[in-house]
Amino acid sequence: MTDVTKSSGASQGGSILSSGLDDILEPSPGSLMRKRIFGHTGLVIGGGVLLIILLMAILAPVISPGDPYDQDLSRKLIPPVWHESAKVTWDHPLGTDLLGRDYMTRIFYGARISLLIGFAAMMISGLIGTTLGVLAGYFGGKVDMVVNFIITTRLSLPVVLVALAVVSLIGSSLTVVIWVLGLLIWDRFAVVMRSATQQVRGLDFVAAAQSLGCSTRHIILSEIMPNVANHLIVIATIEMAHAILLEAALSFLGLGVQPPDPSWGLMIAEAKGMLFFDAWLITIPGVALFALVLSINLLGDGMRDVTAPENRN
Amino acid sequence: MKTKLHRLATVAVTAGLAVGLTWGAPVEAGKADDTLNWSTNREIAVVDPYYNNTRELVIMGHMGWDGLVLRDLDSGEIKPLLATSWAWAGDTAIELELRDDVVFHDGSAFDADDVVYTLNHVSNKDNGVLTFRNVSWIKNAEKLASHKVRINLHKPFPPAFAYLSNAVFILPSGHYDNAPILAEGKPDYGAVKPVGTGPYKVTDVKAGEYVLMEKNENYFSGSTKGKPQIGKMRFRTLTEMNTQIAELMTGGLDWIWDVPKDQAERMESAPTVTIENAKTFRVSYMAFDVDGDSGTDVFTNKKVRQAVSHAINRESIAKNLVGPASEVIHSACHPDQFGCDQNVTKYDYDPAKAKSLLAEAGYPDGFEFDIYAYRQREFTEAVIGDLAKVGVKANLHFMQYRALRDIVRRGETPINHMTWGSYSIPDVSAIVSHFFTHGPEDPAKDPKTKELLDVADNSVEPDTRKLYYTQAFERIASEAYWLPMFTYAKYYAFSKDLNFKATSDEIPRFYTATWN
Amino acid sequence: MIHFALKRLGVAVLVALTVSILSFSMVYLSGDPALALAGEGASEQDIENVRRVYGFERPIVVQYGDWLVRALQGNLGHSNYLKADVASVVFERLPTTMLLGACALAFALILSIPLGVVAAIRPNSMIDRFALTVAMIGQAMPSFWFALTLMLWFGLNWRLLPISGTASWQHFVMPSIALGYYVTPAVMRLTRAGMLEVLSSDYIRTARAKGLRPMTVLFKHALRNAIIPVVSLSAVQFGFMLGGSIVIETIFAINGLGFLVWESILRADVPMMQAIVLVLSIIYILLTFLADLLNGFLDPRIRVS
Amino acid sequence: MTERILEVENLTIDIPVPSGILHAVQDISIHVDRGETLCIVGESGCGKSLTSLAIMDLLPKKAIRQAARLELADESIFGISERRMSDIRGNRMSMIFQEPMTSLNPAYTIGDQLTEALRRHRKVSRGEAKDRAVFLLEKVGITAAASRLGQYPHQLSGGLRQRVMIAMALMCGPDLIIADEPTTALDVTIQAQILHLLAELQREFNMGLILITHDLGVVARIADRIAVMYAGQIVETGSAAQIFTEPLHPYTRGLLDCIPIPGKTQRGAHLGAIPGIVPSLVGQMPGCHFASRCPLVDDHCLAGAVPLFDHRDTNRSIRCLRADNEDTQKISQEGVA
Repeated sequence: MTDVTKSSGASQGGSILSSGLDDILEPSPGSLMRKRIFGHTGLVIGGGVLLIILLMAILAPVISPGDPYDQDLSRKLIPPVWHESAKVTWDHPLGTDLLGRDYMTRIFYGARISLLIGFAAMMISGLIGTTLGVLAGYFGGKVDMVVNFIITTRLSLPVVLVALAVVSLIGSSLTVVIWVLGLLIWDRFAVVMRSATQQVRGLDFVAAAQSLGCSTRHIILSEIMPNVANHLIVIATIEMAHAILLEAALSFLGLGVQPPDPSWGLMIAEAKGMLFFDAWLITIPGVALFALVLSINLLGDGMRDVTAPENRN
Repeated sequence: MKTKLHRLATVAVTAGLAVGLTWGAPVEAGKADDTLNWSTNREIAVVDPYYNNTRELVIMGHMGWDGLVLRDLDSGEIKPLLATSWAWAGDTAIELELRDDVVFHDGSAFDADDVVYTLNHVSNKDNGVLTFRNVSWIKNAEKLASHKVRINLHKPFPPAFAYLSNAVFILPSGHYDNAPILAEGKPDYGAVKPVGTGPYKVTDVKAGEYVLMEKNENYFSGSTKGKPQIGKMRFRTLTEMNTQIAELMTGGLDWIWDVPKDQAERMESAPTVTIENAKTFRVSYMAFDVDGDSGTDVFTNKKVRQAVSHAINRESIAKNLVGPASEVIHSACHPDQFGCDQNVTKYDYDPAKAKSLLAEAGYPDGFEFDIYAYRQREFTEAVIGDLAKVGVKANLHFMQYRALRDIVRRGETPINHMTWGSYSIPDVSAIVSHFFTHGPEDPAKDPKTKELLDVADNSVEPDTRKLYYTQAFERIASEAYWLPMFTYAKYYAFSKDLNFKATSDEIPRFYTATWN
Repeated sequence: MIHFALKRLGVAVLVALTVSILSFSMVYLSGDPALALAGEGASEQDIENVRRVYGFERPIVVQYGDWLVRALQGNLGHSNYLKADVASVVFERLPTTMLLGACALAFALILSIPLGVVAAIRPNSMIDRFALTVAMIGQAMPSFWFALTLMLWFGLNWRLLPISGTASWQHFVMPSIALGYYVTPAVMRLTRAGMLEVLSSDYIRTARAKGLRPMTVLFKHALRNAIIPVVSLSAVQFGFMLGGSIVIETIFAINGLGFLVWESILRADVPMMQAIVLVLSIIYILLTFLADLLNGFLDPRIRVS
Repeated sequence: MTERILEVENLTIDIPVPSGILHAVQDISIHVDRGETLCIVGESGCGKSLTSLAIMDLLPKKAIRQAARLELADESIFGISERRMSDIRGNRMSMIFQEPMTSLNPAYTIGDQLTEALRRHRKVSRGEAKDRAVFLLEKVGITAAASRLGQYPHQLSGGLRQRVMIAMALMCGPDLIIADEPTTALDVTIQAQILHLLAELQREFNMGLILITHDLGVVARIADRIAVMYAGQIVETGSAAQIFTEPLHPYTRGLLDCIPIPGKTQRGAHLGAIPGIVPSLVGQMPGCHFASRCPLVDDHCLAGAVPLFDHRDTNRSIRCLRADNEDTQKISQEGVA
């Protein structure tokens, strides 16, 4: 439907189409939203997969066949059940890793850590970026200049390089990785929130609130934030996926989460040496990570389409 | 506008083609062009055995240079190389007769001046030699005749010949005199073009990328090293093991090492590759924070240290993770080193005993602590797994060596799981005396141990040394200051075309390699 | 325009200074560079020796000031590890990384711009969905996994391409794909969005009303305008790729800046790290500056005002 | 006998939307003779712009266009290939759009955009095309025409840009020009100049002109004939004199009441407005489209589709069942509101 209105552009035909459609498509906002959500394939798939991974993470202690740290070197590198090998056993449906730990259990527990990293790093960066962006967008002038300078400086720093250097210097742990990533990837939040706030700030209801003498704090929290929230959600998904991928890259270079905690990135890193020999060892966490990032991205894209169809593409 | 863009595009395409063409075709490798391609994960920028303290330079050192003597790996005997004969002149001086038929790669003849120049340069602290610990025992060298020298020592140093054969290479006289001067006014010795007498000469170096060596056709006959066989040796840096393996399998490389056990085992079935597992001088150990500097005092309790020692299945790690050539050790030394006696207090794998020791020590439910490591994460992970089974939770801090060593030196690690290669020196002083004579890395600073080691270190009498070292080892083992874990075994993987024999001291002798 | 350019240049210089301070202080987080330089297993006297010879005992501020003054004179210091002038090493490695980045960007643009254009011409068609899938996969795949998989198939199993090094142009194929693929989604999405917007614009209708051939409309009138933001994005992405080539250069043993920086981090080669962070940041700053100028060249609204 | 430039018979435009089919334009027939000005009048969204786009074959892809006849100078231009159609567009008929600010490509110079159509359709040299462009720019009243060729659209004001658009439409000397609200986006003072210019040029080059507008004031000045559109249909058509002196359809009357006519409307007098909203055009709509807003509506109006009746006056048609009866006349005198 957006395409019809779009391609006829600003012509008379366009307005008649949209006015006609609005009558039909907006019986109630709720049902409209439901219809949009469930009519969006990407959103449904993304949400579904993410939900499965979330459940895996939450229910890990219940559904896991074993203990993620329980090693037994005598049963190491058992292939998953679909492989033809004498070692295959249903005790370890996805096989065992280099230290003989149950791979399925580690995948389940790994979901927790990968999600935690993505979420926590995204929250930190979101907080920093949104604060900077909203302040810059709302106050403009000198504040905007300073924030812009900070953003430019941040953008000119190569992320992977700085993350590696800092982690290698401080020593890596889950907390360090989360903080380093969180402190590095706020730029998109700041940039988007800044322009979104600038737009909203110019709107009538903000001016109205200002003329009524509402406090700046109130205006930002109650008038601006709700109106830029849809952008925030989309950026949040992008950055969460970004953080998860960055952690995987750090792990690959040996500077990510510390074992024996099983993050998926770390599992790939630990298995990378076996790529040419036991590819499944890297494929299983690789596919899991891929599915996680893909589902988060699909969800984010879907949310953008559904909440703000005019901003599509 | 259109034409401008068009012109830009044309220029871009032409430039691209030019780059593509001048780049040339890939180099063919291996037996076909008589080049041995070998690779490690380390970048080599300085090709000088004194201003680069990597193992790669020890390997290249033996190829490009010669020492005064050469240690026979099988018998442990010291054999002649640049020196024909030698004798101790008292406890602190060695006199050596030199060969008179040797020439350097640059054509100059080798004589006593070269030895004197080299030894006096490297033993001078101000010259900033990076491998100073290998030469710090040398006081100076004097020329006695055109082919006779005397080396003066600071104090008696029994393993002198072990160092002379492995770490002291002879350079031509005046070698460093024309070193370029850096901006800050210091000479840059590492930048001098490498010249030696060795079986191979360095012909091309691209810092961090490759080192090319060619057979020295004029290598002196009668060298203990023998005549070099293979025409060229090309070293390349490939940091990724996967990349190394892929290159080896496709013929881009002829020789790699440090292949992890699982990959090595899988490669054994490949038709073009030979796999060999060989001993090394590197040992794995865990050092306990005996004096409680790290802030946790659990390991000040001997029973806890013993419990941990019993809880770890070293046999299983050695067998399942390291390789068949790896063996469990009980003393703080490598079994192949002089003076290493493994007949000390042993801690067998016994989780039940570990638990009861923990209960006796007052930790029936275990405890939690931080473990630090830097090498082969999976080995440390296995340790953590074993400890978890007796209720002890270890949190891993895996870091870069330099960062960890800093922390270890400050005594901040409750347990550090590290390794020591003894610089391939076949003498226990290279390990036990380094760690237990109250240096910064001494976990216990036990006066009694130091006393025993001091006697052993300063004697030139082999039996006396053995006796005191053994006592020191027993002291370390019974007090459980260290848990010596296992010796490292290295997997070598090389082309079936290559006739190569791995050695036990982690120094591949490429100059003896031939094509099949 | 000149005023604008000068102002931007001023900001750029300030940013570069801030970056230099950040990188300098960051490097000293780690304690003692002398320890690292002396190497694995060095004795106390070795370390002391190194510290004295290389002047690590001076206060940090003095070292920074000293370094900055010399950096402004084009002297980025001396690498204690590589035994070479940092500037010459960096500028020796830079072309390799630049070449890799350029190839990767070329790959990304060649893949993503046509896909984006076609997707915009036929929104919601099969090809649009295909492009979207390509973008989605590109965003979700860890680059090192992709790189190793490429190596497994093209290098090891099919033996079509050389595995590592930079000896010939074939050596650049896999790394460029691995590095460039990650950039593809962003460029493709932006091209698609730009084309969709431009294609629905009034001047495209004007162009069609003039009876221009569809190809003329598409390439002369539409793409020309849609490509303007893509140019800026490409410059920015090129900068990111230079900094992000660490993983790819490590895997394919490409002796460029990314590989150098990774090695330098591992061995705490202080001057090298400082120089590379600085050089990469300045390149990024220059690239964005260049992108602005290019934008001006492409968009007369900026150029002629 | 005058020469028939454009003949459109039973033009219909349907657009599929998620909730059904949108009947945007229904059964429209119009014609234009050489030298004649046809004004299509109607409020926003009545389908008049779509009609003009349909004639140019520039409709959005999804729109389905049907017609019994669509002829340009006795040659059918319906159902011909895009290739042949593009030979006609900008050549034998050209179009002027309502947004001069956005209808020019910001990336190219005026000169480039003026000459490209001519060079596309005629074998002329760069120099000849440039000469023609300068000639036409002077014709449309742009001073220093030659130097304007190197300028970019953003350097010109809205009025100038619309003059450029007109010059661009004239480049190939077309038989027909369709001007879609060419003055809406401009300042009031400039609107008059542009319209004057259009009318003048049409006379000078003896072309057919379709002027689409919602501004009856404009129509009054330059139209020869008028077609009034409402909700996708033509509700009334006739000569300008007929429509203005005797509007028959209640909608036309409503429109006329909405505008002040110089000399007719007295200062301070109440201007009319048509109550109600335009109906949705999705799906079938039985009965008269204007029924929901019409003061004269009765049961017959809602019973079935209302055809376009030929009026007793020549060349005049009306789509109303009640226009000719007494009530209509009465309302006409009293005004709708």
